[in-house]
Amino acid sequence: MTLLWIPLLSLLGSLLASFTGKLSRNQSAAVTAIMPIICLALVISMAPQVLAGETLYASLPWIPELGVNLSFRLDGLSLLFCILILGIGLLIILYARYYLSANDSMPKLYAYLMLFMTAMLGIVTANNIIQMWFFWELTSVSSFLLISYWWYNPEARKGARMALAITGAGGLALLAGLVLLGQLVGSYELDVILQSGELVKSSEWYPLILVLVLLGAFTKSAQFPFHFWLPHAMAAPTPVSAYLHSATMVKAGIFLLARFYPALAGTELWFIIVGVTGLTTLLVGAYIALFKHDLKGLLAYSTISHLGLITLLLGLDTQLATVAAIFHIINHATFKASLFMATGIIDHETGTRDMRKLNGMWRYMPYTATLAMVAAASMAGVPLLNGFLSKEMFFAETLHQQMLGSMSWLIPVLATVAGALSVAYSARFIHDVFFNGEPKDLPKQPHEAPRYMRVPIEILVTLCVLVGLFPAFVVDPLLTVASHAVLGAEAPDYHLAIWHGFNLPLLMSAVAVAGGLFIYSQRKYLFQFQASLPSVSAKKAFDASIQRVVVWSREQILRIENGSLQRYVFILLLSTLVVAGLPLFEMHTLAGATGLSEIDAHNAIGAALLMIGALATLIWHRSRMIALILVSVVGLMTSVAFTRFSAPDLALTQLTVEVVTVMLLMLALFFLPQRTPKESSSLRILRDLGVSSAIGIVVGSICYALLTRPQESISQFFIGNAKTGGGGTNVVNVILVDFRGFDTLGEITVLGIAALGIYKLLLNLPLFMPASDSEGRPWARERHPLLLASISQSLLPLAIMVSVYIFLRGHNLPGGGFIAGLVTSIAFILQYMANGSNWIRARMDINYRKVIASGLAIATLSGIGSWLFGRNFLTSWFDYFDIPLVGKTELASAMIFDLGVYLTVVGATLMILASLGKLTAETPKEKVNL
Amino acid sequence: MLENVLLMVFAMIGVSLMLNLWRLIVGPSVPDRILALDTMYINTIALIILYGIGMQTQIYFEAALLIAMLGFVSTVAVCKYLLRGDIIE
Amino acid sequence: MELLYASCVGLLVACGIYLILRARTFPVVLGLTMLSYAVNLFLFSSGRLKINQAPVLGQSASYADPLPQALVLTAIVIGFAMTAFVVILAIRGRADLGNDHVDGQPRASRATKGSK
Amino acid sequence: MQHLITLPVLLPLLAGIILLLPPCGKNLVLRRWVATFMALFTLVASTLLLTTILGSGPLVYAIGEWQPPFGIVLYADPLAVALCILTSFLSLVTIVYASRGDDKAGSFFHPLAHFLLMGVNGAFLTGDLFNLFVFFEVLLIASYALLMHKKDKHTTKAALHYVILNLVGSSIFLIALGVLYGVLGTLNMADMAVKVALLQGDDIYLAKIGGLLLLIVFALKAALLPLHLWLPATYGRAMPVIAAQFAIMTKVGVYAIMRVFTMIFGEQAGELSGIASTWLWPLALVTLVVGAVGVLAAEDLRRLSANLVIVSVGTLIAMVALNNEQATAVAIYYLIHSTIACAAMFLVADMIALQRGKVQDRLVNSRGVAQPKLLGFCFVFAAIALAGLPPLSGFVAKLWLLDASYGAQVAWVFWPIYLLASLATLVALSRAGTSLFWHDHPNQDEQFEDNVYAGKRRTWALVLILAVPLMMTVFAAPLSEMSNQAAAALHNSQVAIDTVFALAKEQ
Amino acid sequence: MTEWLISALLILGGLFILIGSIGLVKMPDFFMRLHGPTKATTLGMALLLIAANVFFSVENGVINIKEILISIFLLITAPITGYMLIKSAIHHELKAKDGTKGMDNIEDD
Amino acid sequence: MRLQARYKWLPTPFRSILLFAVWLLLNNSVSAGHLILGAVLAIVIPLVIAPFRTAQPLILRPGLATKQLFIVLWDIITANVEVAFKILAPTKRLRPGFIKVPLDLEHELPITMLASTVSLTPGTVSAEVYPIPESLPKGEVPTQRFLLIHVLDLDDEQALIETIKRRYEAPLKEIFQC
Ligand code: NA
Ligand code: NA
Repeated sequence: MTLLWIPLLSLLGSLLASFTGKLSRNQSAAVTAIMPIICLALVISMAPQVLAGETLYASLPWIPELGVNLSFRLDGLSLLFCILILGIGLLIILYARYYLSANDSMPKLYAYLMLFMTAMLGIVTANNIIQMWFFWELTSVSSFLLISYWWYNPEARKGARMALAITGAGGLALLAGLVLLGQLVGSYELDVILQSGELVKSSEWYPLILVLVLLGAFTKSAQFPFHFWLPHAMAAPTPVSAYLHSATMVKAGIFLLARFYPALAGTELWFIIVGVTGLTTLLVGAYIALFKHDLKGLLAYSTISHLGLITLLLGLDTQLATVAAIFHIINHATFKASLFMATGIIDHETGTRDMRKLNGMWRYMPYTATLAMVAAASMAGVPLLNGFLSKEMFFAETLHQQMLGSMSWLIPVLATVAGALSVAYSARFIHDVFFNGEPKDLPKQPHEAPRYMRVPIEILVTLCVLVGLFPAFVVDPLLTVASHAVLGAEAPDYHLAIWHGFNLPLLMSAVAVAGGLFIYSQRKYLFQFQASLPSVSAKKAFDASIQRVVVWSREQILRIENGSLQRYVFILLLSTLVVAGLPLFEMHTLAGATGLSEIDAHNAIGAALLMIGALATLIWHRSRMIALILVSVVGLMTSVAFTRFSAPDLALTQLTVEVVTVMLLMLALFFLPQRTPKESSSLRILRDLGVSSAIGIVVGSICYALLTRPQESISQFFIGNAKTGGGGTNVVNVILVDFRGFDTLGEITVLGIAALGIYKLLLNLPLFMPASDSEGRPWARERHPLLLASISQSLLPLAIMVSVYIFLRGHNLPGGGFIAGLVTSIAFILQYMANGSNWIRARMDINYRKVIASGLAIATLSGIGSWLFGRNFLTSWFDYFDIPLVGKTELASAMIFDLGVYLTVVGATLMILASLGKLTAETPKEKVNL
Repeated sequence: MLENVLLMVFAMIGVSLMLNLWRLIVGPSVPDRILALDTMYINTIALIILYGIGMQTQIYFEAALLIAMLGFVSTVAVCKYLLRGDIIE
Repeated sequence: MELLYASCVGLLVACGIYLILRARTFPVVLGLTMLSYAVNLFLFSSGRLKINQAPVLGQSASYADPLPQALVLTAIVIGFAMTAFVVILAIRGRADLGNDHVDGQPRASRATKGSK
Repeated sequence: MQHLITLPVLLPLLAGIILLLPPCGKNLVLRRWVATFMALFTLVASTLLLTTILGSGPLVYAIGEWQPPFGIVLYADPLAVALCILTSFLSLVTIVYASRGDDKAGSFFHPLAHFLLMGVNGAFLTGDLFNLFVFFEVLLIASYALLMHKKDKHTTKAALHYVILNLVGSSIFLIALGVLYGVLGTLNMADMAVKVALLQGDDIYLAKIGGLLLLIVFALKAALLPLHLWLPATYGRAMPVIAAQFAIMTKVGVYAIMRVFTMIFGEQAGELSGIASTWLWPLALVTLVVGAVGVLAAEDLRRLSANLVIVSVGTLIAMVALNNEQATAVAIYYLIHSTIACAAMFLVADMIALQRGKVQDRLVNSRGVAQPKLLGFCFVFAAIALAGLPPLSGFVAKLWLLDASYGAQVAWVFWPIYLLASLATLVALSRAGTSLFWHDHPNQDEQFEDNVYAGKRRTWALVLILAVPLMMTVFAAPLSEMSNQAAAALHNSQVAIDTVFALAKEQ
Repeated sequence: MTEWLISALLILGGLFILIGSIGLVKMPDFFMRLHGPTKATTLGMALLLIAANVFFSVENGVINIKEILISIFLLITAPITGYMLIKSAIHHELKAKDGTKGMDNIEDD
Repeated sequence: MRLQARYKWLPTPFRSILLFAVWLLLNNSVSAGHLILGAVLAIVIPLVIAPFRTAQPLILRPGLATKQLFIVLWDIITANVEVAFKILAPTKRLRPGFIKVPLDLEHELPITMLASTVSLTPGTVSAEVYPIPESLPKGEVPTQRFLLIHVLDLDDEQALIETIKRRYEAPLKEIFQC
């Protein structure tokens, strides 16, 4: 289980680093280094077993439902990468200590760096592909943070965003590929997948899986045509670039190719895609690198090119090529990291990375120059250095394949060309920076870097040399196990040596070196030629395309969400029409089994009034007052319909609600224009008429279909139990306060909330108050007509009496708390109208909020009360008592509930009207209780 | 006999309601329409009472009572609106 | 009778919806009110039409389905609360937006504003 | 304990009442504490309820002891209760957050927040279709009032649209109820499930109309295309702390779709089984696309978050449309994740807007925020969760989504759309983050007013809500197991029917 | 006998209501239209309600005069309705029939 | 004239009696229970809403009030028959007009009762009470009030004024002792 500690400790390291803000820079670096050192020690402690051919495992269950576990493995490939990640990581920590200026936050960089390290360690040690993806995406996130470390630099922001977008997109493709792969194989465990190569490759899904996985790998390792994010990621601090673009981030893609080699490689498709991509990247990268004036730009494209080389190697159809690929991974990591760090020093000490300004640095920093030159020579593939070895293996392997059929000879030729270009840009790196005359306008006076800043480079360059000189001794064991891990047991025999005799690869090397030097010597013409080409800025193109997408999106969204309610409602109605209308056509007959009953005069008159009223409202709707009066007719007829069809309670409710609603509408109309302007085009009117009549027909048809059908319902239960179980004879009321009292509780809550909401809406509302009516007539002066004021006083007790009557009888006869509440409210509204709100307020200082809350409280507590008797919420209780003189009287808990309803209704209705009244009251400043 | 009488009276009320509606729609002034509506309220009470007699039930009495009360209130409200605009000052 | 009833419901729905599709708050509110009449009548009809069978025990031999009546009652109350809110919201809209268009500004003025 | 199931509804109701009465009515400090603790109690009660039913199976509670199908029952299965927990938690967080001062922007914030909670929890727990309507209205009216908490003309316009659309929606709901009751003669959902299977002849089509009308209503609430148009403005314009509460409301629509179309129109429904799927699938995909386009188009962080809500709805509905247990299980996990993440983003957006002054949360380069570390961390956390990147719950959800949809015939269109939408989210969020937090002038010393700082309460709220995505990754195993259990309970409508009617037999 | 009484009351009541409504339609100006509904209709209603009282008293075997409440109510409110209506008509300066006397009695409101 | 009732718990005795009667009417019952409940309500309700009452003269001559009630009822019937014929007859013959009746009454309730009576009886509708308070300087109390009446068929203006004052206003003065 030691294995588990590696990512965990690294993660801890990230946390640890983030807390070093108060420490000195040295301490901060030292504390940060603790965890990687421990990790490295752990890795090394496990290395002997791995080198002996074992694979170590550790696993914790995580989401077993999904087949996702925290599952780790350490095989040769993982070991190799762990060492690279941790080793170079430690050097970077040291280097960054000196690189960062006093203004830059150390803990932040270290924390991000360690987070990134965790992610990388996670990828390379994962034994579950989902877990691998988990860490894969974590590298995207943490590299985003690292690249944007200097966030106030727009280049850094854009570079980070671009990197995240490209690698993020690749990550999504990869996820799709991995899930497909996992589903195909039946497991997300790497072991299983690696052993199912045949199954995978023979599956019809294989091409898709391959393409998706490769998209992930290629975006991450900056393969053409996804390479363009990498140079822009150079806006990061150099330690970050050194780490991300030598040994880690970009190598993650390569690692992925190597990791899935047993499962995915070996097919023609693999070789075509991987090989051609690698080759293209190799050439394109090397070519562009030559023209970069920015040192880091040169290194960036060189990185792209070398990654292309490794990819091409992995794509070549020989096992030795794969070995070479792994070897080059190591070599590239070492020389590229040192070159980046050297560049960092130059940048740090001179203030620029522009090779047109940098000249003759040899004199100012000979030590750094030496180190850089050795590393650059390794990059160019100069013998005795590690770069030479792997490059020669590469040349050799290009000769042994038939990837392009009859055109296969092109590969070694192009490889040589790429080699030459690589020599050329390496030569430029050396000559143009360290020699080539005197520096021009350097921002700083150059001098040698601090001692310890050079140490990491020294170590790496030493490694370059050691590997170059004693490959078999230094890297052979590691390379062997790593190759085993990639190729399986049948890894080929090879031996690493400096000298293989005079052979074709050596010739290619020689040609490359000579050609490279020649190219460099003729650079003037090349630069001129390049300058004459139209320049394509990847960043601009990327930004522009993103911008184009955003602009397009905005256009589309504006087109869809045009802010027109009429459209929104129309869409809603149209959807309704479609879903409700289509099944109607499927019906055989609309009418059901019950026959029609005849139309009597009563119904005919009612219907005629209702329909004429409705149509008249429609026709006169632009004269709002008239429309309002006409709507009252419709409302009145609706309640008549309820009386007609045996629903007295409904009729009462409809009537009372109708009056209050009309009054509210009138209150509203006071603040609104009196006429609706004619705005709709006749086409719009036709459209609206069409859709509304269509819906009307559909709803009417459904209604007709229902009415003509026999019905079986649960209602017999209510009729049967209303008296015996609910203690009342008005079944509707018993349903409301008992059988379905819960609905009623919700309903009065709605009413209460509405009142609160309306209060909110009207608070401090600046209102436009017309001084005259729509025809310009000034308002009548008399506020409170004498007769009305007088009669309304007499009516008040009468109305209260009626509401008491309606309340008390509700349980047994039509009526109840709600209607009673509205009658009471209307009685008070009449007082408001007759005498004004100030008059009322002076006489009744009731806080309506409290009335509402008390009503709700009474209703709720009457329900909760049944808990005391061990019964369910809202269980009703009633009994009959013999009261002297009065006789047998029924008392029911439902009455208490109904009282709650009554109070809520009164409170809510009066709160609404009082809020409105308050708007225009003469003394608005006065504090009002509501 | 009562049945026929009811039908007859019923016809009268029906005609009245139609006349009310006619005045309501034709106007010409808003007070005219309000007057028509108010009359309509009252005629509706008649309709409901007749219905009650016809069905021999008093269960709709409260509906009639409320129409009487509420019709008054809403007529007053509309008049107040015409006079002052603001019905609750 | 059923056909007549259904026609009334259909007509109310149509009128209500037509008004809801208007551009000013007041007709929309009127439309909503009318639509809620229609919907209440519709919901009520799910218990079928019974004459003189009010579900009050002891008043007749058989009873209309009381459940839809209770449901409609609840719906009426809720509809009232909602209408009240939307009416006040319409006032608020006029005060905040300066006009009573449902979108806060009439189409014509929006066009001129867009061209600026 | 017998009444535990009522508490997620009754506690917020009581809280709302208490908060309106003395002594809370006039004492803001007291109101804050009471509101916070009542939300906490609701959360605890819901959690207890979940542990109970995970052990004993779904619970039924007959309100008023009227046996089903006659009375109203509360039905608690793992899905419903998990969502109650989610809602209560969200309320708790927003109440704590708002207690820093947002609650003073208008009246009645705390009671309304609790009424909203009551409505949502009621909608989750009820086993009765009409009662569902009632709770929908409770939550809607509370949301209307909350939406207008802060006075601003854009909010008013958004509210007008939102309210009017929903009023039409409520009418459609009632028509649907009328049709279903007219055909089935019952309102209890379990009983409806039984009756639906027995329908014959043309009645089937009537029931179908009823079902599809319900679908329209729920789709409107869920903001499924083309009925989503109200959402961006509404959520984008509401006060963010309220938008955060609203994050659950679209999910109520999704929940209702899940409940109704797997229970009533579930597998037992014969000809009517799965009537929604044919509509849901394409609409879900279009929703996903339009949501993603909206995410890219957003010009401020709140709009962006609002569009993320749409994306999440599209994703959820796609899972619902797959109509199998595994997909439902993902939907449940994803629902919780996306609600929390979107809500968190609204809160972060609020803080950013507050601290950036005039430009608010518009995605332009401007001055920095007062607390870059805190807000930056919160933003990154929320963004990672929303973009579905490790190590937060979005990653688990994304994986599981792909896993669950693998093998479905429609995966070949769902996968690319879903992944592209994820990419759009990622790109948009990274653009948003870089323009909100990073600007060209790092060392400007700016003066910030004291009240823009997060303070203890807001920080606590942010920490609380942002801990969830992390916890959901760490405890992905038990959560996925719970989701599976919940999905199984939802899909096995026979169990629900039996549970409900076992109660009838007892009495 | 009672049936005759009821029938007579009903027909008379109906007639008055009808006449009231005819007045509403027939009269030439608003002020004159007002007379029909405020008077004839009120009386018609009273007659109808008395008919109902008689009917239900006979029907139920107990004296029943609750319908008279409606009548009382109408008697109280009808004058106020008329007053409010005529006030608003004056406010709206509705034209009275040509030759209406005493127009100068009307003051500004 | 008296504005305050004798007992504080019964501020408006006549109104309480009316309420009591209304209760019995509503319930159509004279059972003990309803008598008690009605009595309680008839006392409690006026007490509860007492704040909404502005002081008005009380009825001090109940006998006369009853007599007057029947007179008015009779007038209503005759008036209605009369109006019915006028409606059915050709409208051209009608001679409408407005008249202004100077009032001796001062308090609102009696004025209201007079106006109501006038509205319910022969061809007249009360239109307005002049002067309106808003037309007077602030705080001033009107000395002389007028009742504006619309007459459907005006024959002799003075005679009509005379009839109204004699037949309706005088008894009201007597009843309220004002
Ligand atoms: Na140079
Ligand atoms: Na007012």
